[in-house]
Amino acid sequence: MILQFAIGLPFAVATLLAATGRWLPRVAVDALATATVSALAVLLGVVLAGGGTTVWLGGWGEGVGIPLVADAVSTGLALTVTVVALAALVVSWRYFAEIQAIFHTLVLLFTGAMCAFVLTGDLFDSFVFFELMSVVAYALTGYQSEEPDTVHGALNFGIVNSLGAYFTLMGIGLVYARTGQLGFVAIGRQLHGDDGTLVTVAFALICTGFLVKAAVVPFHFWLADAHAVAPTPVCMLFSGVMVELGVYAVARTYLTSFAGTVPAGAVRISLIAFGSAAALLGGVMCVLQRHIKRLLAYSTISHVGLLLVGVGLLHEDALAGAAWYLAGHAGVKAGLFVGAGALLNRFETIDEHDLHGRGRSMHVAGTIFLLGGLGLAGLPPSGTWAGKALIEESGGHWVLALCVTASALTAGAVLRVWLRVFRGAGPARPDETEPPQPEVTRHKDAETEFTLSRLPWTMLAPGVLLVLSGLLLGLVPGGVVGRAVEPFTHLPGPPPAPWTMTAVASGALAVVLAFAVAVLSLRGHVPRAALLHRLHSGHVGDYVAWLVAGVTVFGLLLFT
Amino acid sequence: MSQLPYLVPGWILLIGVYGIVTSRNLVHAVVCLSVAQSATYVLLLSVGYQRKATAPVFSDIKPTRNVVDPLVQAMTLTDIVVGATATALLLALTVQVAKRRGTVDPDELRSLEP
Amino acid sequence: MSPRGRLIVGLFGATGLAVLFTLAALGLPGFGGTSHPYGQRTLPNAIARHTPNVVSSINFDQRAFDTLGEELILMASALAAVVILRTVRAEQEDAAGEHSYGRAQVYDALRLTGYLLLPVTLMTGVYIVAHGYLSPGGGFQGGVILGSAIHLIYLSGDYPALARIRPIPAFEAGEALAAGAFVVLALGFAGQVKAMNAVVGLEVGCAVVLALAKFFEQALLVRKQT
Amino acid sequence: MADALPVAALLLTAFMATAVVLTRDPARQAIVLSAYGLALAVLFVVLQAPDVAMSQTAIGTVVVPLVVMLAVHAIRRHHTREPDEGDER
Repeated sequence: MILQFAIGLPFAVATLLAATGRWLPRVAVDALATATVSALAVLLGVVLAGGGTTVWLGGWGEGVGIPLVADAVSTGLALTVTVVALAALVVSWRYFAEIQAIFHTLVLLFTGAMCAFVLTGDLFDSFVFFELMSVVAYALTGYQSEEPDTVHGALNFGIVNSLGAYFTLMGIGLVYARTGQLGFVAIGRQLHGDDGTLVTVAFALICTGFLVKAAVVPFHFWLADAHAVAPTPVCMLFSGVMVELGVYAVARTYLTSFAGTVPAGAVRISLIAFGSAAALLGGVMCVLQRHIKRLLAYSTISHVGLLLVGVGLLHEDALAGAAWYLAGHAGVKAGLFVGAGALLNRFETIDEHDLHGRGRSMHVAGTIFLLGGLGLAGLPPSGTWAGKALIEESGGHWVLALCVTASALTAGAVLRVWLRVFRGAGPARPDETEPPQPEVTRHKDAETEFTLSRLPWTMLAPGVLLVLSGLLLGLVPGGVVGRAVEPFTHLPGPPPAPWTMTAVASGALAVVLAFAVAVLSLRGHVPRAALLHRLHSGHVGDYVAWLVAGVTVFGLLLFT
Repeated sequence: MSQLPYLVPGWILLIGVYGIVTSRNLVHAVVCLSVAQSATYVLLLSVGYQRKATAPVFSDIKPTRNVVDPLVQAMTLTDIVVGATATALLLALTVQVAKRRGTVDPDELRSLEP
Repeated sequence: MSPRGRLIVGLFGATGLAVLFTLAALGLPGFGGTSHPYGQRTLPNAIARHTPNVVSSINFDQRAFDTLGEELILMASALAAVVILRTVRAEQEDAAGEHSYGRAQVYDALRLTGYLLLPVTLMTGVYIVAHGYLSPGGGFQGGVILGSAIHLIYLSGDYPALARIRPIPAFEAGEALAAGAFVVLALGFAGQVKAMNAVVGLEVGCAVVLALAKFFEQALLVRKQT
Repeated sequence: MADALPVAALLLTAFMATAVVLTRDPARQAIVLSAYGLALAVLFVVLQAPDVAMSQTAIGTVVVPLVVMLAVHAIRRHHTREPDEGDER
């Protein structure tokens, strides 16, 4: 019953806030929402400590009912979601002009939807909560609907994600036709040994929606558009956890339902290909940005690409590494968005060049950017470092090269922001001939109601805590992480400890290279990549064309 | 070939995608998205269809097993409501795009990439 | 990308998708076949729980959690419509100054039809909600009818009257409370098909009214002739 | 030829879907969309899904086309005015 209560809690409070928010004082809304998410975190913690459980909703047993599967992976992930949501709620205490408590209602629905999505053991049900998650995400992105870019970004996000979800549903229809089952486990049992073309196509279609959510190249175009315009607390949730859930869903779908059917070799090749493309393109685009939120968005694309590579290796240790990496990245990235939000609040702009040297007095935000940059690079003992160590070890040399490159590029860009904005390094106007600032980087209205004279601690402390937790996550004993992914892998023992010479060396190398990237790009040694900018055109027709092309490539890779 | 009816949802999905890719008006694009979605209804209900069987409602017939699959119908019902709400939400965003940008032609909307 | 480039990428994708889907379709069991294991398993459960409409039994009992997600999607998008289509400050001033909702010129016969159809339609909606467990229909279908019915008044050209009988806060509250009731029913007291139908009818009806209200507001806020 | 009726309804649906997509003017598209909704409802009745057909009739042929129509009206209203400030055009 505890699991039903946990799932129902955020939803029930959300409906209560929606019904009464118009009349409640703001402080009550904040308190209720924060208390609810904290309670959810405690409940999930209790479930996790109790070793997990599976409940069949409504008392219908196996066969017709829907199970909630609270195993170590799903509960751990739900707990991560809840922690980031809690931080986002605290950051938004002094943040917005609230409209009838709708923001808090939507955040609660979003949190609940993500938890339900990871916990459900039923394929159609995961589609339903995927859609709930998406619809709430579009609404949160378009929340400041008086901004032209905001509604445009939200619309692109909405069309591409919805189409992805419909592809997933087509795939579910095909699987249902073949097996007459909807439960992940039941489908897996039914499909075992069935190697028909139908199953492979269905797998590709189901994964399409999840890969769109995971913003893997070439399904990634919506992400930067949405992140650049969404309110900062929402970006924390998007980059910190929502996008990663796409990778989780791919892993769960494959490992519990299709592992006995679709050949592992083909899946390995396709996931690694998509993941590497995202890691590299995201890294390059990240360095090319000057809109800080967009820069962080591309770094998310890059890191989620690495995460997909970790899953795609289909190796026990790499999966444990992916789990480690996901948790570490969630802390670091959500923390970095808190720092970006502080800048946006203070200066009403998020353009790196406009902000040159203006952050000198903002010590806390500066620390967040420095530590966050080191976290993205994978400084030991960060969670990203430990995760990468395991992924590199099971992937071999070229995976190591990929990881170091992607980390160095994304971390370099973040460290460049730190140097330029908070240390005043580099020329004030790196390129005098450049065209005047486009409107897009300047928010006419800042996100907050008014620019606060001093930033309240609630807008910075969550960022510091998140970044620090990301930086220290590598100290968690490997056995815990190994147990966390047990449901997926049936590990014989705990994964190897990340503390090897190679791992420490590659972490150090990534940090050094990141500083090199930062200094070089600060001096203006950035290639003009007009073609890459043009590809990210903001044109929804382009995005959809790339989406179907991506499905075709996925199909081709799966059949080779 | 008794599988040919299943090609219809495939066609509907493709034509919807084609509509979005070539669309010159965001309202048109959103409607095409809802067409693409209707492919899922058609696929699900075709999958559950059974020859010479009746609707799965036992109010005026004797409970038999000779009915079409009720489960795909329940899924489609959910799907229809989900699709309609998504369409309404996206149209609301489109109205705002028109208001703020003065156009709904995707070709005229400036890239968000600075 | 140029329109041409877009079309080439799109056609590549579409061709691939067509091939993939055709290959998959050829592997499906034949159209109209008799093998529906999951569907067959739901039949005895529906009969045992006295819900002759098996589809209702699945939606509100056996797989009520799906419907829970769906109701929340409905609530989320009604809220989203309120947020996204809100009239911002500048527009509000505009509205107060020189905008008004006109009373349209409509033939008396049409107006009368609108008014007369309203009670009939409302009755139909309630009937469909109430008998959802028994016959085709239920909370969704009846709720949509209820929600759209009051817009028949618009057909009769009387937008001010429509705006009066449509107090938005009440519908917002009703919608949200119904969704809340559904959460409690679906997770705590499964199997109350009739109560769930009623709650869903209320929620869907309110959500339809809310969303349509916002769209009407955007479409009909006309500039007064000065 | 037991499937003649379902197949005919399916083909009608495919045809109408194509018509919706190829109608480029959104105001007219709303009307074609409503007709498509009706075609889907007919198909659902043929496929023995009265519950879904009712839902489709109410939502697909009435509510969604109405919302499309209202959106088109709202957009036209803005087209007659200057776009809001802040836009470069």
